[in-house]
Amino acid sequence: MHFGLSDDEEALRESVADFVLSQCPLATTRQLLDGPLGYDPAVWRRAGIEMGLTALTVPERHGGFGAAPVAVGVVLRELGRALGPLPFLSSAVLATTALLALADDEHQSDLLPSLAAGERRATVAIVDGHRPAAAIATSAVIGADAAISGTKVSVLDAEGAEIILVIAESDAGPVLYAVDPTAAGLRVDRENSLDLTRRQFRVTLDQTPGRPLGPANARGLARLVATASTALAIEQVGVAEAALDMAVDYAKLREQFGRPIGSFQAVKHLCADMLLQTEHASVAAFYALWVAGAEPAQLPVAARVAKTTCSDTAVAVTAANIQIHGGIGFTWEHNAHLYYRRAHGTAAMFGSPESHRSALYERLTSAAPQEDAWA
Amino acid sequence: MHFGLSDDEEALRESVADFVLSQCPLATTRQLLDGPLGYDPAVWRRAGIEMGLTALTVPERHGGFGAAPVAVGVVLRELGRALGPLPFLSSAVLATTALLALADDEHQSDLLPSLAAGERRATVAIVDGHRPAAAIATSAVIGADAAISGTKVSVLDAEGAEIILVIAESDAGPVLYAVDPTAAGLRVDRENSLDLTRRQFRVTLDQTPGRPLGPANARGLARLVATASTALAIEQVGVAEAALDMAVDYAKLREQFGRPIGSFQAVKHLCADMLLQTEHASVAAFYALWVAGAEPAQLPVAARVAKTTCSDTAVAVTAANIQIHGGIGFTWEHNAHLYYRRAHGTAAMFGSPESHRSALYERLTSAAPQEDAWA
Amino acid sequence: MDLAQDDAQRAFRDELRAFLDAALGTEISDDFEGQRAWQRLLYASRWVAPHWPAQYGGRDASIEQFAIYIEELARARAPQFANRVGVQTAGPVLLAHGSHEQRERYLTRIASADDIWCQLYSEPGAGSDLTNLRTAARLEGDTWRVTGQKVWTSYGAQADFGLLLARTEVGVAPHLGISCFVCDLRAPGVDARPLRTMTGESEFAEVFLDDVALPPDALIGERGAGWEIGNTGLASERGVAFPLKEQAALQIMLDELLDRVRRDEVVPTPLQRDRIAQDIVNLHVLRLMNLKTVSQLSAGSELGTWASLIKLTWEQAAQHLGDTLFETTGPADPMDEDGRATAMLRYRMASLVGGTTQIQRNILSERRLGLPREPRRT
Amino acid sequence: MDLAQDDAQRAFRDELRAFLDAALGTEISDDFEGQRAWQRLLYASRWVAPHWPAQYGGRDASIEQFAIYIEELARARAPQFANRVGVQTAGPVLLAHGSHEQRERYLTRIASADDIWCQLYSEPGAGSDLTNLRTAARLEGDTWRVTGQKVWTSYGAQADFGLLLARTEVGVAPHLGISCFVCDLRAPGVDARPLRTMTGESEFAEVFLDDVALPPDALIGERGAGWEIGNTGLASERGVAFPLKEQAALQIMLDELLDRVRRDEVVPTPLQRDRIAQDIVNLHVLRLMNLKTVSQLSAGSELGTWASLIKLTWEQAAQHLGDTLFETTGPADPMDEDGRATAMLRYRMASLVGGTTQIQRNILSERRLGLPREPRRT
Repeated sequence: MHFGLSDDEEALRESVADFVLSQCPLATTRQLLDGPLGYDPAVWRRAGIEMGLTALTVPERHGGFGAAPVAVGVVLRELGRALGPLPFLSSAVLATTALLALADDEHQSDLLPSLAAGERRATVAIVDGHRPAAAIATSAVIGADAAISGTKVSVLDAEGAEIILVIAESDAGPVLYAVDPTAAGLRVDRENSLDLTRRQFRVTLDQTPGRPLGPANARGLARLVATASTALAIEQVGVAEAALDMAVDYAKLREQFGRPIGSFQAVKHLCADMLLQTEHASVAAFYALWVAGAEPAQLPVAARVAKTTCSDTAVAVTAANIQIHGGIGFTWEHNAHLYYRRAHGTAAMFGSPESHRSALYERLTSAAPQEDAWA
Repeated sequence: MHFGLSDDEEALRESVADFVLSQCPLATTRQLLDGPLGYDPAVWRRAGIEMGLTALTVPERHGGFGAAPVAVGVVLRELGRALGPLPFLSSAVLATTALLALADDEHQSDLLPSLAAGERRATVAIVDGHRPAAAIATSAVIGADAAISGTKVSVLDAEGAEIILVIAESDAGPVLYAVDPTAAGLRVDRENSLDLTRRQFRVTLDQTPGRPLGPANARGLARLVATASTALAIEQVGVAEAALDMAVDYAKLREQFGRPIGSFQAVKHLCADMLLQTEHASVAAFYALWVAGAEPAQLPVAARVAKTTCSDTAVAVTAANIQIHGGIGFTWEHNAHLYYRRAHGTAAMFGSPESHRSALYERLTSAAPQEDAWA
Repeated sequence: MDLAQDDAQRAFRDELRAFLDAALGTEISDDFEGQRAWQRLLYASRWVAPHWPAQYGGRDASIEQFAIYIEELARARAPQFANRVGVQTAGPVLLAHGSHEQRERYLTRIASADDIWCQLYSEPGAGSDLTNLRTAARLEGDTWRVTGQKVWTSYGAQADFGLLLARTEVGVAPHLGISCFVCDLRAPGVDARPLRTMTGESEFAEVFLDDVALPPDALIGERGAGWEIGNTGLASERGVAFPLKEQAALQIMLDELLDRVRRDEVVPTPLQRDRIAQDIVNLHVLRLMNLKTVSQLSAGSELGTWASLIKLTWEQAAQHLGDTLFETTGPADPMDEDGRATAMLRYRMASLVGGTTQIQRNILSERRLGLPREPRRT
Repeated sequence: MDLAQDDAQRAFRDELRAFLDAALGTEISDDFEGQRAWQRLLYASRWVAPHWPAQYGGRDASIEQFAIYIEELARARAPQFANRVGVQTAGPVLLAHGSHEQRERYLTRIASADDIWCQLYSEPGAGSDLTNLRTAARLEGDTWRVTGQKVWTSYGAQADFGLLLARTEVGVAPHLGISCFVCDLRAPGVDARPLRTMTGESEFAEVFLDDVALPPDALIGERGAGWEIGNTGLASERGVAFPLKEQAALQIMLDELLDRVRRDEVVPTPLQRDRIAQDIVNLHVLRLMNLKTVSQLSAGSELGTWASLIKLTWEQAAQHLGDTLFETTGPADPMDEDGRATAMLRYRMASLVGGTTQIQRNILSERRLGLPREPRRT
């Protein structure tokens, strides 16, 4: 029994941390904020070639490494810690999981090897632009080349993606489609989102052709959203850890009233609470990652606990970090707000803390054991 | 414009405080905890004769002083501060208001003078023992001497009361009845309640005769519950103020690690927060009292704001007082828990904080201006 | 307890409302020149600084009337006026401590927006601890030479004058070595650079002072008394004008949200409904706290530590509402996100400006509750 | 990461479950004698202290097995056993620091409940600051004479022996002047009085020591090393056994509430539903934190400051759940009120016992995050 990283996992963590530190430090990320993509495609290519990040999540039978969820989480945590702007979450985690959970075998064999090799990059378009958020309003006329119409929002890294995986409602129920970004009737508009270091897009489809890959059944969707929630949770752990480190370092250095502010109990105890919350986030996220690989039956509860805990933690800890920095932490030039923005951005994705708690409550108070209905 | 006590109100406060300090100190109240009534009827008589407390709320036309709500609040606050176990709230405030709001003139003229003179003591039985709490499950066969059946809970000071005012559902809608505690089919059982210094009772009626006093219409009930909420709110202010004072006094005296614990920021800042909450409670309660007399149209919102603010404050401040006292605050012999128990007890009466907030939300987001439906 | 309004207050409010109805009928641009034009319009009817003496363009208004004034301007959604720092901070300092010449020279031009003022207090190393000021003014002959760096200066880029705190004395207790000056921002050596905050807006400046020369009559009041002098206007601005204005501004934001709920444009979750109700409660309480401020001042009391209670009441209410606004409209409305997110981001600052949460709690526990100070450093 | 259970753990759990199923089939009274009878039943099958060496009635169990043991006893709703302080606190101290004679004389009788032990550490003036101990032991010839007052002593009224911390040295740093003793509670001069807590229960005692004579072999370990010795068992009890037991106890309380909701006996409001969900989350996290404790000990690490994280995790979860239980059933169920209210009241103590919230935050910020200590008093 070992609750923590194995030697292999720790080695992976160190190499990813080194890569991120040298290849996408925050100073560089800031320069990319006004660029076309928000990240450097050359760095993403190197992440694939040197680090194998594009292949990490793809099973060996499709040319990848088939890494366990914990290893994937190790990467996400380091990216979160550095706010590394790579499309790892969107392509290697979300799109890859969508294909594994929903696409038929032939389409998996067709698409996954190119993702693993880093030849193509994908993203997923799930959330519809109209309420209620749970319903799929995007519709498709079924057929070999379906015509899809609708609006998807909060699509990560859509600009420059080679494949957009779209979930749309057809006569036969929801279906996963592969859409070419250059296809007729498709528009990609950048959203004015809170999170500056990860771009979100609105994808509008108007009679856009798409290739059906498989039925988006409830079980597959649940797997996709549980995986996404867990991935975001461990990323939030990295975000919170970075904010805690920043706050503690500053509290040791900054002097007011003739002593370091970190010697005042008000600051010390705030830091202690940030630490406590961060530890809670860490155990919740790592547990969810572990059960995702080892005891999938536990995942629905573990993923929801992880997402609500890590979201609350990330928002609270990044806000406290601003407070401890005082005025300087409120400036544009300081990185504190980038972490706060990321925390809020991820808290709202794939279910708010309240919605996850509500689902936990329903699950644990319903008379009969139920399939978890992922919102 | 003066937001605070006038000279007259301050003089009243001082005389009530002196009376309570000398006539019902907490050491004496503790001795009464196992007594038959929980309070000393002789002190209550003196409170009527010397202080005029029994007559305070009764209009002059019925032999009372017709004091303004702020003056009544001044008394309640001092009683809350000392946990003075007098039936002022139950008889002089709740029962008197019930008669003024719901009883026909002739019954007011019949009953109120004896309450004012302290010849008789009354209480009100409102809350039914079965859910939903809002519905009146106690029923009555209508007539000059109705037969009332049902169970009322959380009835204050019922033991020893000479009149129990019962709200029961009749064919003609809800009606206020005067019931004699010695009447047939009536039982009074003490509840095992959290609050030790104010007793609550379960009143069971089985075909019990009662005298109908008037229709318990929505407007009159709203006035009764708004008055009750405001009364509890200002009492909670006194409770919170006392707990704050205890905490600050102890923090100045108690030494750990070679210095008063009140010199540690963790304790100082907790006390500062207690102070802030107590001030909020104070302005909210006094404003509700003032509008009750001067601008009754503002009362529905002001009373709910006061009750939710003061309940949250009283619970938080009395809990923090225990924390600051450490181990000693957790003992039976220390008074800290008596305040904490009172705070919780009053928070639950006449609507929880959540229920008041919910009603505020409904009121302020409904399309049309509405009568406030008091739960 | 008596919260009733008297006839003088009602008349004051009626006159102001009539003025605002007429004045706000025409479009006013939202930039600095629009703010200046708006101030001139107010000035023409003596509505810039009603609490000032009539001789400098005011109305000798009572504190109750001043509260009505702030409330009505905010309710009418009147724009900021260009010289609010001059009116709210420099004005009171000059009225209380300025020489006759200084009052005559500056006050009317402050009210009329002919001169724009800013405040040069905060420094990078002196945030919570203002006694740690490093900006120094050295007397050379009869000229003060000032060098240092100031931050968080509103209107720093537009101002003609700054109310400056600088260290002039050595060998005394830190807060006794500070003097207060009028600093001409057009003087050589002054460099104001925009300071961008985390919301993306540049509402502040950093002001660099490099050997700036000030004449002898730039000094306000006594040498070494700057700490007290500089705080003259601050207490009133922070404790009265600002929270009154914010009370109205927050109420407008909340009312807009309630309107959107009523129109079903926002469908809050159960938890969000309770949050919104708490916002209703918070703003009600903030209003009452402000009312008690006015009552105390009206009775001739100093605000003292009451201002710390006001500050904490405001920051809690503002941050809670900012978060509510962000949460209730959520990411499903991305095109609308910027506006909502900005309020949430902006109010992160509420617990930092005007004395942090921690500083206010220190003040309350030590000066209001009488708890012991922390032991000094050994 | 590897949280899988191995075969040895599964076998251990299966054997224990079988034992508990059989042993708990018969009624066990809830009083002290019932607790003693229950302990003897456990002892007979070597289930009192499985982590102890076999020679003293244990099973040399691993830390993972010990965790399973605590969890299973709680899940089976097994009663407390009478000598839990002896097993959990005195045992580890004697195993680590006792002489051969002390171990032989006391350990087996602790396990068998022939001797009942209590812990004599806390004093009225030494709550958070145990170095402030006043109880003094003075050597007269070869007899220690002890005078002082101890509080918060569980089983103080029933105990035969107490593990005592008393000051024996003067002129040294406060924590170096303390020694650890076996105190015979039947000795003249010992007076244990029940201490009633705010819940109304008398689960503790105050123990007055008036010139109590202790023989030379009452001293455990070296003179002046009592501070370290006394903490031997404490860390394990507070950091491991207690939170594991509480995790299971809280889970049982939560599961009962969820059952009542399922049966519509409790109909929570929207806010209460979210509270309950947070309780679900909190207990899940407490379980994982405990799991990480076991993992660290299993790898041979000391717990150190991790114990403070565990303490805070537990107290937050316990107080939150206690409040939930009180709120969700509410005053409309008065006959049921006492039980619910008791949990809420009892867990007020969670933030006070075993190091207050404030003490834990100090430990974490200074020893885990490396923030500076506060300046010493001048």
